Amino acid sequence: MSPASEAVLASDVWKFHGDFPALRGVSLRTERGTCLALLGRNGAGKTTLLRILAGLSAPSRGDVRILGTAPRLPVTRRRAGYLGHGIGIYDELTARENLLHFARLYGVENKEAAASKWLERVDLKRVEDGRVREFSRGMRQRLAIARAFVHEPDVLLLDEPFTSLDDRAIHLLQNLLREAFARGCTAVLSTHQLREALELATNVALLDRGKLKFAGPRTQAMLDLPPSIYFETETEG
Amino acid sequence: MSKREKWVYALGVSGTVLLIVNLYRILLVLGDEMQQGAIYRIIYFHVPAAFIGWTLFLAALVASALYLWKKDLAFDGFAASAIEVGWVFCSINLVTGMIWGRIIWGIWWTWDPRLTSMFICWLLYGGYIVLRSAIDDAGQRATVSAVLAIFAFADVPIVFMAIRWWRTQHPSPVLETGGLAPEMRLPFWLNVFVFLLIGLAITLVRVDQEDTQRELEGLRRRAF
Amino acid sequence: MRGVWAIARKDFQSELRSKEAINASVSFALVILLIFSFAFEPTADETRAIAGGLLWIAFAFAGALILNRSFARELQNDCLDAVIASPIAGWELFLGKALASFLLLLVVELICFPVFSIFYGVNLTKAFWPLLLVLILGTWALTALGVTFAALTVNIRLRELMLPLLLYPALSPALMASMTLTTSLLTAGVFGANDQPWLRLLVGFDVIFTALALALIEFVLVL
Amino acid sequence: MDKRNFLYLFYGLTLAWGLLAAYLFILMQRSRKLRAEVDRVKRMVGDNER
Repeated sequence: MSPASEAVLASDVWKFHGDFPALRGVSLRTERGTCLALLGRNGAGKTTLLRILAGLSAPSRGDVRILGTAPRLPVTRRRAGYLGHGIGIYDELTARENLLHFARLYGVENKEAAASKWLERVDLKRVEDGRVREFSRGMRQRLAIARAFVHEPDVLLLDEPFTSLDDRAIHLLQNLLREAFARGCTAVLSTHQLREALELATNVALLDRGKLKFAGPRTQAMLDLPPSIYFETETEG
Repeated sequence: MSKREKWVYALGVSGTVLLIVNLYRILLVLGDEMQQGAIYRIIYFHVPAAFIGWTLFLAALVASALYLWKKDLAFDGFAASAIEVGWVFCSINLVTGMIWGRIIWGIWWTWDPRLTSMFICWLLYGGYIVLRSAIDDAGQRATVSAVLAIFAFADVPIVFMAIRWWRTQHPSPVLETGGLAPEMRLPFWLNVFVFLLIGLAITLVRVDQEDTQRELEGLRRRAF
Repeated sequence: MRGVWAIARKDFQSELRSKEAINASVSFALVILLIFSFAFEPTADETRAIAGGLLWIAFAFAGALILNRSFARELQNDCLDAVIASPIAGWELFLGKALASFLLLLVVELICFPVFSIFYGVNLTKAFWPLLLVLILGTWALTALGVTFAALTVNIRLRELMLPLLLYPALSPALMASMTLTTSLLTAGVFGANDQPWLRLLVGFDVIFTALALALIEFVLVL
Repeated sequence: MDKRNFLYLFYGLTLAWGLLAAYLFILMQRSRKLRAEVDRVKRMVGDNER
């Protein structure tokens, strides 16, 4: 364990697409065991920031630390879980093979046990040998959640996790996240589904055109009237 | 007028003036070469075109490596410009070579080592230009084409070596021209210099366009 | 190295299950061999003199189908992101993919070899082991360049068209070497006196481009 | 000078410089188009921000 207390630390992160600044000097810090909801309109830079945190993209300027180390280092990536827009599972493989493959990539000690455990958790145990191609939408989404959790990550980076999920999967993901927070896991999630996200979040950050407009703890007022966060912070800015 | 525009004009004008002086010497002062007649004069344009093409490809290699290191899109713009202009000079080299071959060898094209390797390189860098046009995101375009430029240049010496061994059993139609006669040396190297000036001027124009293009892409994204 | 095996194994497994690329590739190679028989008198002695060339043209064209799939396979469901976010290094991903494509290409080639031998009346057993060596070296050259270029072109429009456009000119030295060596093995049964430099060139090509790909692949994956 | 060869020399030089001129022409066109496009988009952005 590194001595740094921040799970996620971004200092003055800039990202350019050509001349266009997708992120403009974003600085963030998230303590361990907290959940940060990343809000903002389309094109505000949420996905770009999450991709940088996940090591899928390098910042043009600035520095990012996950659990005290650079995101692109294998040590860091082993402890981080990422669930992007796509579900990231293979259609030709069975549910079990998918989990085993990712467990192998993450260097999980006991692959079989981990795969079994997570198939159980997302309630896919009885179809574990079915090809993903034959799965329904909801089943695939649950498998994707299991895929992101299979190596028991300490930091979860979730890009719009609730958007394409059905009610059952949303419920499942919320439970899994709560459990994970209980054991000290940190999450950063970008979202449009304000209510689902705000129920979980301990902190909120608002991005607007690549700039951090607001960052702070989630308040009761936000929970009572979720869209209010946009108005409140806009008048502040 | 920006500093770059001044350079473009300076290079372009001095290149053109030198070219006219040199053309006069080449066409009217120098006599015909004994075996080849008037056509030999094409080497004053054919060979320098190849030189400048290669110089620009080499410059593009350096700029591409620098881009991967520094991630500064200015290097990418330069690499793309240099390769495009280098490719045009490469085409000039091929076309003039074909016309010379028609007279001296009696055929437009022969799969001679030099011709073949030049043609392969022309295809290789042509692929680079097509590839760039197929990618929309500036950062991705820059990275992908930088890697391709490095691969392409690494390929060049191997292509040269391989082609030289290829089909060695065929009689070589190359008419060895030997070294340049002393009075031909000056106009020849002067022409290399002229091509260098003109090549640089065009590359700068092209770099300017790359900058504008980048600005445009930035503006477009801002508009949405 | 663990990542290499994981990737290679997954790719090989999913290809054997769907057989999309391998079926297309084998049929394409056979069609090419058929079409060549129109252009040249198949059993004449002169044809034997260009047999190596025919064979490698078929392999190179059919191989592009397999190489195209190697990274395109990761596009569905954005699997590529999930793989890059996992703790394996870029070179592991490249080697894993290359290994899987290499084996698949070898399978295609070993299916085509006997067919070619029958249709064109060429005796392959005369120099089987040297032939296998050339096959392995040439196929690795095709794979190393092909997988790198597949990684370069995976996210762009016209992916299927771009790969051959870039691949064949760059591959030409390796193709020449493979063709020359195969032809001399098919006609003489042994490596000729002039073949040593070609063999060295092929090995050099493999080494140089594998090293370049390993060094540069990380740049291509993390933008 | 050899008449026939001279003709081909003429072709060669015309082609060489013709290619270069054609490329320059394309470059000029591209420059003009780019500039027009930049102006257009700038106006658009200006409207957006007003």
